Amino acid sequence: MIPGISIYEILTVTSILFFIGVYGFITRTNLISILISVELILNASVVNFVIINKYLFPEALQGVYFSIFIIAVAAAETALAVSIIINLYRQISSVEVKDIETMKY
Amino acid sequence: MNFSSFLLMRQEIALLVIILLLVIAEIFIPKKKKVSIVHLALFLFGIHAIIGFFEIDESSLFGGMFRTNHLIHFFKNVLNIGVLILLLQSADWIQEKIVNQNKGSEFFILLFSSLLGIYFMISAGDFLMFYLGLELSTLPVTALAAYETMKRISSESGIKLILSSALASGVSLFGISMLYASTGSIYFSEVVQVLSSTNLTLLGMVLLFAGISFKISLVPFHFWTADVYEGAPISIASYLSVISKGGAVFILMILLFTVLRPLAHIWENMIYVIAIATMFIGNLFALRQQNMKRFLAFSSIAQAGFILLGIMEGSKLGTATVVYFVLIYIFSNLAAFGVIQAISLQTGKERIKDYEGLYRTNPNLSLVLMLALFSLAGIPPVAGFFGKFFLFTAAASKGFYLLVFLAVVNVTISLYYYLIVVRAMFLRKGENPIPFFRNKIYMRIGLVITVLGILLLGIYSPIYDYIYDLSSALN
Amino acid sequence: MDILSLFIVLPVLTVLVLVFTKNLKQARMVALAGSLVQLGMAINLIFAYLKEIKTNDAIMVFIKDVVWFKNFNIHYNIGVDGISVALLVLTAIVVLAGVFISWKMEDLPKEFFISLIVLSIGVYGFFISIDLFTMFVFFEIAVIPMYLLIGIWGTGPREFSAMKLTLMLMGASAVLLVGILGIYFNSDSDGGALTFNILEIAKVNIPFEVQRLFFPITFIGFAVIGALFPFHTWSPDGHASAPTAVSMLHAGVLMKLGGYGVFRVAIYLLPEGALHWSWFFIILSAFGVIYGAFAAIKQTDLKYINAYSSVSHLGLVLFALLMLNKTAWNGAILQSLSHGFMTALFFALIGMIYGRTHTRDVTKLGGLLKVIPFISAVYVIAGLASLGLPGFSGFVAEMNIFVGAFENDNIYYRIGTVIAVSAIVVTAVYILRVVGIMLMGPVNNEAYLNLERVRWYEKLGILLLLLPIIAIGVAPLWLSELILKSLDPFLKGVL
Amino acid sequence: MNLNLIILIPLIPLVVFLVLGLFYKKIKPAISGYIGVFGLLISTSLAFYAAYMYFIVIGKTEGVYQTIVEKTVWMNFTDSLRIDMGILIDPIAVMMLIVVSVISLMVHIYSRGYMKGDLGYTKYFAFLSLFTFSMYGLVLATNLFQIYIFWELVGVSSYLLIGYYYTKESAVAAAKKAFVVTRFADLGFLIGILIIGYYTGTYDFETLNNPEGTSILNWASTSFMGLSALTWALILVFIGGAGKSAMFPLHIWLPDAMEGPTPVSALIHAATMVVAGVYLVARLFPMYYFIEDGFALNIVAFVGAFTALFAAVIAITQTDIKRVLAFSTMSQLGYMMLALGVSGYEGHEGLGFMSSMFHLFTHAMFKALLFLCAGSVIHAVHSNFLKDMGGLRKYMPITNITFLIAALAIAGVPPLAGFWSKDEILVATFEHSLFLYVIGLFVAGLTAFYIFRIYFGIFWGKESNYKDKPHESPGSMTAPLLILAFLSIVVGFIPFSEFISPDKAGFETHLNYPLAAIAVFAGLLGIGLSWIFYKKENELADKFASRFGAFYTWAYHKFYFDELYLFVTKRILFNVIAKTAARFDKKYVDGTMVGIGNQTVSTSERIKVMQSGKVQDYALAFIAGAVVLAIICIYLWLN
Repeated sequence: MIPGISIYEILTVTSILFFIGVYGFITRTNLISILISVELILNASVVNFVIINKYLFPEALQGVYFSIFIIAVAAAETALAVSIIINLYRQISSVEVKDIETMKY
Repeated sequence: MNFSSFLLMRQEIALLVIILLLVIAEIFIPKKKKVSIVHLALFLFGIHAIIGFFEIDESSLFGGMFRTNHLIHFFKNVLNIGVLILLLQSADWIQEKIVNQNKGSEFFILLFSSLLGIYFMISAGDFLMFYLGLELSTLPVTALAAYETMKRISSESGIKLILSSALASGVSLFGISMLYASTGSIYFSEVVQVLSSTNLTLLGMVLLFAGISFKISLVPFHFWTADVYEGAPISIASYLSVISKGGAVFILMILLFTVLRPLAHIWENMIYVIAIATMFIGNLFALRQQNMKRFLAFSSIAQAGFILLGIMEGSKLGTATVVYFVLIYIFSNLAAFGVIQAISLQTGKERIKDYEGLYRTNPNLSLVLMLALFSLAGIPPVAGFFGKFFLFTAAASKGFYLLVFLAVVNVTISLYYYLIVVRAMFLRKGENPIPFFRNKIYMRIGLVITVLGILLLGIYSPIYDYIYDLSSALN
Repeated sequence: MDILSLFIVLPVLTVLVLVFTKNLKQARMVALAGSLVQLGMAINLIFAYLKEIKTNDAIMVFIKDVVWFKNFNIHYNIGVDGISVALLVLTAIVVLAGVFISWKMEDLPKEFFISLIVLSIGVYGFFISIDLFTMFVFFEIAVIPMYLLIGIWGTGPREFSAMKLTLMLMGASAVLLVGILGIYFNSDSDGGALTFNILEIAKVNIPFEVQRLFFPITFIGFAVIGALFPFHTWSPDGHASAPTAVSMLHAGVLMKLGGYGVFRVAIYLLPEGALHWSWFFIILSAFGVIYGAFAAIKQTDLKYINAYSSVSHLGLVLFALLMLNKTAWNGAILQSLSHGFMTALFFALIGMIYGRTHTRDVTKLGGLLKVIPFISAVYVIAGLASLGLPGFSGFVAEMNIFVGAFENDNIYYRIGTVIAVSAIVVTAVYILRVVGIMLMGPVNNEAYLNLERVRWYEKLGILLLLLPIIAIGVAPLWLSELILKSLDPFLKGVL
Repeated sequence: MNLNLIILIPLIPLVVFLVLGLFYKKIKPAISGYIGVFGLLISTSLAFYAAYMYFIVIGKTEGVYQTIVEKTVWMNFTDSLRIDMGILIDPIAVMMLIVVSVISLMVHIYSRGYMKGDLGYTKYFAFLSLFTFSMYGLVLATNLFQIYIFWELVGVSSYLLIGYYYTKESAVAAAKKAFVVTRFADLGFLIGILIIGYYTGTYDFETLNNPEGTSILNWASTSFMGLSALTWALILVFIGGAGKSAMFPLHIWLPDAMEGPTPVSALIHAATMVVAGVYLVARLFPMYYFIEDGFALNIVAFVGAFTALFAAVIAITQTDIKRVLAFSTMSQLGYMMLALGVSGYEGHEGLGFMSSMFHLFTHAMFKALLFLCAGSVIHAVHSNFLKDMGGLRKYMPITNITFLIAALAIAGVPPLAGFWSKDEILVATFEHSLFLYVIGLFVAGLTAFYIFRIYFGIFWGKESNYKDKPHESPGSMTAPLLILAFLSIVVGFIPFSEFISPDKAGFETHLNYPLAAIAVFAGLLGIGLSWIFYKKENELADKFASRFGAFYTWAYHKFYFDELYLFVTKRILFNVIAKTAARFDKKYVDGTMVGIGNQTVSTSERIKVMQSGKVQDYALAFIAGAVVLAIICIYLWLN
């Protein structure tokens, strides 16, 4: 509970965060940047869980430990993604998203 | 807590043990004998699959986070069989191409981890377990998709898969947080009691649905499918299209039928739209594919659209028909992928054009592929027909005749492209047909099992009756 | 094993044996043996049936009912009445003749005979089914081998034709599926359980609104395979590309599934829907009758002529079925049989001519009567039978249809009837045109002078088909009585 | 009377046909001829036995000849409507039996000589037997459907025999034309039968023709466009008869039918099959007479009269002798129809009916004779055309004499057969309508003129340059000629009205001397004119023809009816309708079906850009899809 700040404001922030993430995912040209955008999306959810737990249902800690798990999984995900990106970089010396369009239609 | 209740998790624990054993084996088996890890993995998993058929009690663990019942258990067994067939079919590939890169045991470990994730996902009793299972089932597969590290398209497909799946899981998490906000719980059993239709829950439902749809590759969340199937190793494409999709269908059904039941009148319409879009888009894209894997990717999208018809029914009949269809679909699609795998392994050819004249050089393989395609197309007397007919029956039982009509239109379209492959194999002589070759024993066993499944699952009715009896579990 | 299940089991066994054959000689012997036994069983069935109905006045006899999918109340339920017995005999004869005609099938013989016999399994099963689901299963089993049969062993644009034929027929069966489901889910209208059993559903009073909706769907679903205008276009291309035996089986037997299905399912189960819609489909089918005949006049490919002639003749079947009285129905069934024999005979002859001259273009042929007299003479006879000459089966059937059609005193019916009757003149025109150009006249190509005379197996195939045509034509009474007896149950709904 | 023997009459030719047809390769030609003749000899004897028994031994009961019927069910349509097969014996049937038997026997004998050496000798006799069987069946039919069945069968025998020389294009075309035209007429017949069946509930002649029967009493119960339904039916039935009997305007097939072997023309296209139409109307005469006061009968009369005139005019101009005879046949058939059309029912009023049948009988004799003579001539000179003949009387004395007898008979010169029957027709017509009588009389004159035109042209006049000398035909051909000539002289003296009348009671007839004299005068006038024109080679005929100019040309071209029909069939039916149907089918119906397929494929091609390969596009679609779904759901929830 942060005094003076209602849940709506925080939820608005997380929603904005979410959409910034989505926007970044769609517009960035670098794979790493896209990965960062994904993190934004995940973090929006993390904050959501914590805030909802804290503001609305403080009697149990479901949201909080959910968010911990999300952080852990997100880390694994990032690690995996980066390793694949590195593998790609070895082959084509590029991490641009426009270079991974060989398969289409 | 009674430790015997951990027996409810017998399947998961057994799989975990197998994974650990493989890790140990990887350490202790000398480099020259790494091939034997394939046999070991197959052996262990074979035992696991057989043991799986012993009954398990219906109950839940960890305060409801994990639960199991006969239907879920049965479904895990179905997945086991699917994975077993898949392993049999990929054994040769692993022996020839993977083991010498010293990546043999990882393949099994990752694959089994993913399967473990699916186990947890379908056994989930709350959103956390569901989420963890979902991620556990996806992440190893992304690694596997990029497994052929020397191939550019393999890496590409890995990236596409992991980025898309990260987005999907992010979106569904956001949805779950909304459901959590409106219900105050992440336990399915509690959520369903307080769930009512509000803006927030509806939005949550849609986002959650989008996340799962991604795995089932429903339109418009399907775009990754074709690219990833094309780039990934065939066994992984196969895994994605049958096991991963099957598990996701099952959890979608659980979520819709149990957790989101109060919103049934809303999601019914949503599924209606998605089903139509999925069938049409899947079929229309499949029409002009040249690459067998891409072709099967779109075909599997269309099949997912048909599955939604069963889900529309929304109760016991729907559950039974969907599970039955998935069972048949696993066999049919695995047969198709198996043949592609065999041919690709021998000749490296994956295009439909390369299959011209196949019947005259390799009659058995082409017959298997034909049966598989007929089963996918839904032509009697092979199993696919029964699966589809029952799905349509389920939809018609609720009066969705128009939907059924559109579905049968799509069946006709799909028949066209399945027949294109049959045409290549049987009707054309081909200038440069694939020469005759003999498959190794594992591949042959794998194909024979699928053929038996395709032929018997439909005609032998007790299987459906058994599934139907189990299906009340979801309601 | 009951007498009817043998019709399924025996071909399946034949197929299994065929799988192990090594060459053409073995394959055709096995196929011949199998189809001979089938014919024997079919003939035996006639006598068994005649004996049975003396003591048993059920609608269908020799019923064998085994639960298949109990949750859907799907049964493997088979039985026969006079109509199906007659059609079974037709099938057995045409299949046997088809085996004879394919005696020299050099390319992939084993696969050819397997496909042929699988097709016949579908047809047999369809005719003996009482359960809608089983019927539908067999229906599709009968259709799908066509793709391979035409595609692999066909001529001309075989791939295209095979694809078109399969897609249109499967599309129709897909539509049919909706109809069947619609019937199934309304089979509890009287408070009973849902059922696929035709005899049970017939007892149920399905609400009129439902009948009105599902009759056209079911009707069209079946009628496409019966070459209903304007869904007939798969047939000319398909027939033209198909190998001889397949054309025979397809036009002779498979297209009959349409009429039979319309009768057994659409009209029997949805009689009020039939009454409501009959005027529309009567006009459509009557138009198809005359249209097919006219379209046949200008064709030059023999198979196209015959295909359009089939459109015309089978249009008459649908037309008669919609007349909703016993006489016309009797005529429709007789026409199905008669057309089955006749058109199979035609295709057999066309195949022989094509095999010898390597052309099916009538304008390129001439004077064949002089060089291959037996084949040509039978062609003339078949032609005369086809244009409805007394003494042949076609006449009997057509007269029943026309008399039956005249029983209805309604302006739509009358218009349709007069149109349909007029086709007998147009039929004469196109048949005599072919006879005149192709068989008569001087021999117009020296190469034709040394054409091979008819071989024994071809002769057997021809006679097998010709004899029933004459037998029915000369003494129709026993057959029409056999059929008439089975028509009463159908009448209940439409009165 | 033993009916089993009567049944044998048609069955014997059938057996002969089957034997010859099935074993045509094994039987030697000479033997097949004997089989045919022998079979028919038995049938003929049985026919005479039947006549003797029926008219003499059994005779009248209660003043009328009873109708004897023996039948068995062939097929059931409804509870009341069915097709029976059987035999019906009444005066006209017996008379027809005699006609068919005698002519057929003569033709069989004649053909043994005429067809000698032909490759298809056995086949020919098989077809002849088939025809004879069908004709017997038609004559003895007990109901409308049976008559229709045999009607079709005689049609097909005719087709087969016209097309007998199947390697000749013209023969093939003629056969096809004959079949299709009569088939078209049969369409009317069939619809007529269907209407009668529907409104009366029976096809049986006995029931239909019964003057007190329900069908005749209740004819007015239904009407359609101002006429009763049964009248329409009778008109349609008459169309069928008109087709077979080559009435205008369905006559065009008969001249072409002369492509067949000449004996066939004699048998089928002169004496027996072509009178089937007349026989049909006679068979249904009570219906025609009683229903709607004989409205349909008037049509019969006028069509008959017109055809008689029309054909006679054309006959004058033709140069092919067989065609002249063909048109002459048409003309005489018109006569018979005319007579039927003007007939009454009871007693002496039935004179028209009687005379029609009488003329049918006598005409069969002398027209068959004419054809056989023509055949004999053609056999000798190998040509059908007048220009290739002339002066043959020296070479072929028997043929000459017999032809002359026949010509005199048809011209109506007493006391030959034709005089008696024609005179009765004219009397009947005179009593009915003066207008028709005048036409009839004029035609009588024309008949005499054209028949003597060819007589003189063949046997007198200037000799052509014969390659090899013509010679008299062999005995197998001349014997039938002599027999028929004898018959042509004597049959006129049979007291026909005693035996045949509409009410079957019979009546007395007396020669009406003034009318007979006028008729004979007309005939003699015709003969005289042709004597002047054609006896010796002279310019008169040509001058006369050029005087008529256009009309002559018209008549020579048969008033362009062939061309008209060709236009309608070839241009309109084939080229317009059939071609349109075929093209419509290919382009639109099939086009639609194929178009649906192609459209699907091209749609697939068009939407492929969606799968762009860009992972970010996929994400955009993902999010957009979710948003759209959310909007749909919320929209649904709000409603």
